[in-house]
Amino acid sequence: MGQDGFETTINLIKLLLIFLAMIQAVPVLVWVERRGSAFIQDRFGPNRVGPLGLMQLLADAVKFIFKEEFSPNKSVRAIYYMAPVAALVPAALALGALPLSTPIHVAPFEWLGRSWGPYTFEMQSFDIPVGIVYVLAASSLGVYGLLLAGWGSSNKYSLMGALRASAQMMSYELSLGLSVVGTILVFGSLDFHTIIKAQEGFMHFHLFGSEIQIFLPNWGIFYQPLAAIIFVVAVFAESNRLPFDLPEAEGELVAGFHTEYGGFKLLLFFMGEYGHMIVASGLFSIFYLGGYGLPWVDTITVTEFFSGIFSHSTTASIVTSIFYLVLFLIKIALFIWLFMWVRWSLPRFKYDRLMDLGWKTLMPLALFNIILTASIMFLAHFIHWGV
Amino acid sequence: MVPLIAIMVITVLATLFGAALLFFVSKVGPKVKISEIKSLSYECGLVGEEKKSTKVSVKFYLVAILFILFDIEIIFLYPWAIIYNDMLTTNAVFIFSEMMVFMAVLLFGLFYVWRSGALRWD
Amino acid sequence: MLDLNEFMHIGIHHYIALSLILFAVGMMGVMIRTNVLIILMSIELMLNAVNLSFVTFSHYNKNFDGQIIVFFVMTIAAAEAAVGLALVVLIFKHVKTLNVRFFEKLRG
Amino acid sequence: MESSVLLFYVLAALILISAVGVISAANAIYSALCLVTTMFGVAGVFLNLGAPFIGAVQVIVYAGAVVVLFVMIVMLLDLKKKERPLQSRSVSSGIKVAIPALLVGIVVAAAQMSIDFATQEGAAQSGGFLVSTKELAQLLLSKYLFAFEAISLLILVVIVGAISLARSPGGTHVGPQ
Repeated sequence: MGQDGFETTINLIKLLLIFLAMIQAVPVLVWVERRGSAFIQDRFGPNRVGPLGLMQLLADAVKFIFKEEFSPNKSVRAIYYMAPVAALVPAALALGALPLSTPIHVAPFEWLGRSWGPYTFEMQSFDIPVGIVYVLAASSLGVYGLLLAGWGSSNKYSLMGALRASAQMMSYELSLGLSVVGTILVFGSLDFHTIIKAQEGFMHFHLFGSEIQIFLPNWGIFYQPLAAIIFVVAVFAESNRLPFDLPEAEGELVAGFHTEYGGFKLLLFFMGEYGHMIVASGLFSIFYLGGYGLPWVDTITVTEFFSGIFSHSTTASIVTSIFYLVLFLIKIALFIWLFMWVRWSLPRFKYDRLMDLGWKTLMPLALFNIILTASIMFLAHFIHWGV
Repeated sequence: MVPLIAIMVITVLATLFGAALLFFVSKVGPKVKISEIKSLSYECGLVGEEKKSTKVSVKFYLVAILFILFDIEIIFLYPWAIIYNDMLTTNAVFIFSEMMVFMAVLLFGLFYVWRSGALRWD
Repeated sequence: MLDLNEFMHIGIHHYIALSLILFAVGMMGVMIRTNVLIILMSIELMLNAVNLSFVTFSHYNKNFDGQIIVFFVMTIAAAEAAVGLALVVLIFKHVKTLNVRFFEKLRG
Repeated sequence: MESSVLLFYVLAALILISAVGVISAANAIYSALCLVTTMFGVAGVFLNLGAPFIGAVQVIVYAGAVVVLFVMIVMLLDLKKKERPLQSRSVSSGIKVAIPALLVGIVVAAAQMSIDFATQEGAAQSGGFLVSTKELAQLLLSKYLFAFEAISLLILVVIVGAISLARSPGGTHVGPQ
């Protein structure tokens, strides 16, 4: 984790901070969702508790803490309590691998009478060489939370809800994996950093041997528009968000797999769901919106700009990293607002319509997108206009 | 070496966070009054009769089986996708045709699943 | 007595010993248990032990062939589990028990 | 006792304890969950041995798909009764333990021979680190091309097999014949 104590402690603190940021994001996102849905349905939403209802977050958290803790008598006690924890772990693991911003380069400095060598801190919990496949593996573990919850509470309806939710998650995971293959084809690497670096500057490609430059930013969405659409639909279904949240639909299955859960256990399920949403929006912005990058400007000019202002190199690199972090959070916030906007404006799918969409439209479409991209690149190379 | 320790630390952190707070909440919350009615499983208020295990739900295992099989085919797409761009310069026809055969077999499998009615969700 | 430093320095023998013990545990599972599901799970354990030794050899010989074969072993294991469990569901529908002893009742 | 040695023993303990848990759990659902922890342990060892792609694939294929099918089957067959995992009929269980012990002896010899054989050309005892996934992909699609295409045919056969099993007369998806 690091050559000496200083770097290891900083890495562990960074790890803890990113995990706590995900946990802390849940009340904020619940508040944004309630205010947003109120805005869409032309009503007020929570505004009693504190200014603009902001203290509502604290009120909810305290309410969840002091709720009565009980479990139905026929439930398998161990599995019943294991399910909420199993719903939280995959989101935390997946969020750890996303690169949040440019790395911070710390110049050697004097402290406590010792000279500490130069360090480079990655702005992510850990840097794994095969980033994409790891994040897909972590998000494929989300099924366990559902299955254990459905089975643990030994209630017919929650078992049915759990089975339907896991079948839906599995079918859409296939098209998610296939749509990601499209972007890997274009960028040619499984590592997040190379993909973000490849999406800098203006959109440029060879056409009939001459270099064409278009005003658009060099983002993945312009190379793979079809894959972007498939990714969005699959990610909506993957985190059980409307219009794909039939397993939890009040009308059909009471509350699906978390019928028997209340109080803090339900909050853990919410944390898992919102964590999954944050990871999904982070992935979308990395694959299709250029990650933490500025649209038309590449990172070198920005770092030079900031190192011009701040004399000390460490502060300059910290400021650039914070600048890019804010940019990345804006992109994630936009996509999370898309999650919520769709939730409060689209009706819910019927179950067979929902599964047919997954198997009979999204998967063939994603396979077609891969074949299309491969043949365009093949033709482009073959007659000398390479992408 | 570094990612493995970090992954283990995050898993332990997440499970500890969930379990510790669950335990803390059960200690802090009001005393649990176990009453026969309350601990019945939730049947929208009616007292549910205990039916034999639901036979209708057995259909879902076929989705899981098809998921495994198509998932393996996606796993084989990743290595090909990584080197496609580089291998285009060396032997383009070779790498392109190789994957088209693989995709044809995969598409035939999907088409068979579609036609055989395994994807009918009643 | 084993001198301590042999345990300190992790070499190829440690990884092969680990995969060996995992294989033995899987084999014991198949031998002792009578529940079909547990037998299938123990077979998965044995296949994982084989994967482990393949990756160890590929790591210590510094070539990628071992890892490629792990790819194919995983596919075979997943296909075997898929068909095996489809059979288990049909057997359970017919015979209502998961005990491996049901083979004794098959005649003809 | 630097971190890599400690890490190896932690992973080895995790794998072996959950593997024993798989074969000795009272209820099938607990052995399925122990199987998941074993898969995570083995994926961790792959990461440790410089094969991150294989580790991630292991988690996707095994932990994310195969064991989910096991858990689903356990749920569908609604196994609530606890069976005694290790029946203690003296003679037959004695034999059952003796035979694997014998086989393990044979396998130990085989393992020792394979290590000597594999490390003949002086593979460095100290582990060499190999990660580059591109090289792995190049090898997969050039030297092992035949196996690559054969695997897709195998998967097609298994798909057809699984579906015809489900649609056979006693199956769950019997269509309107």
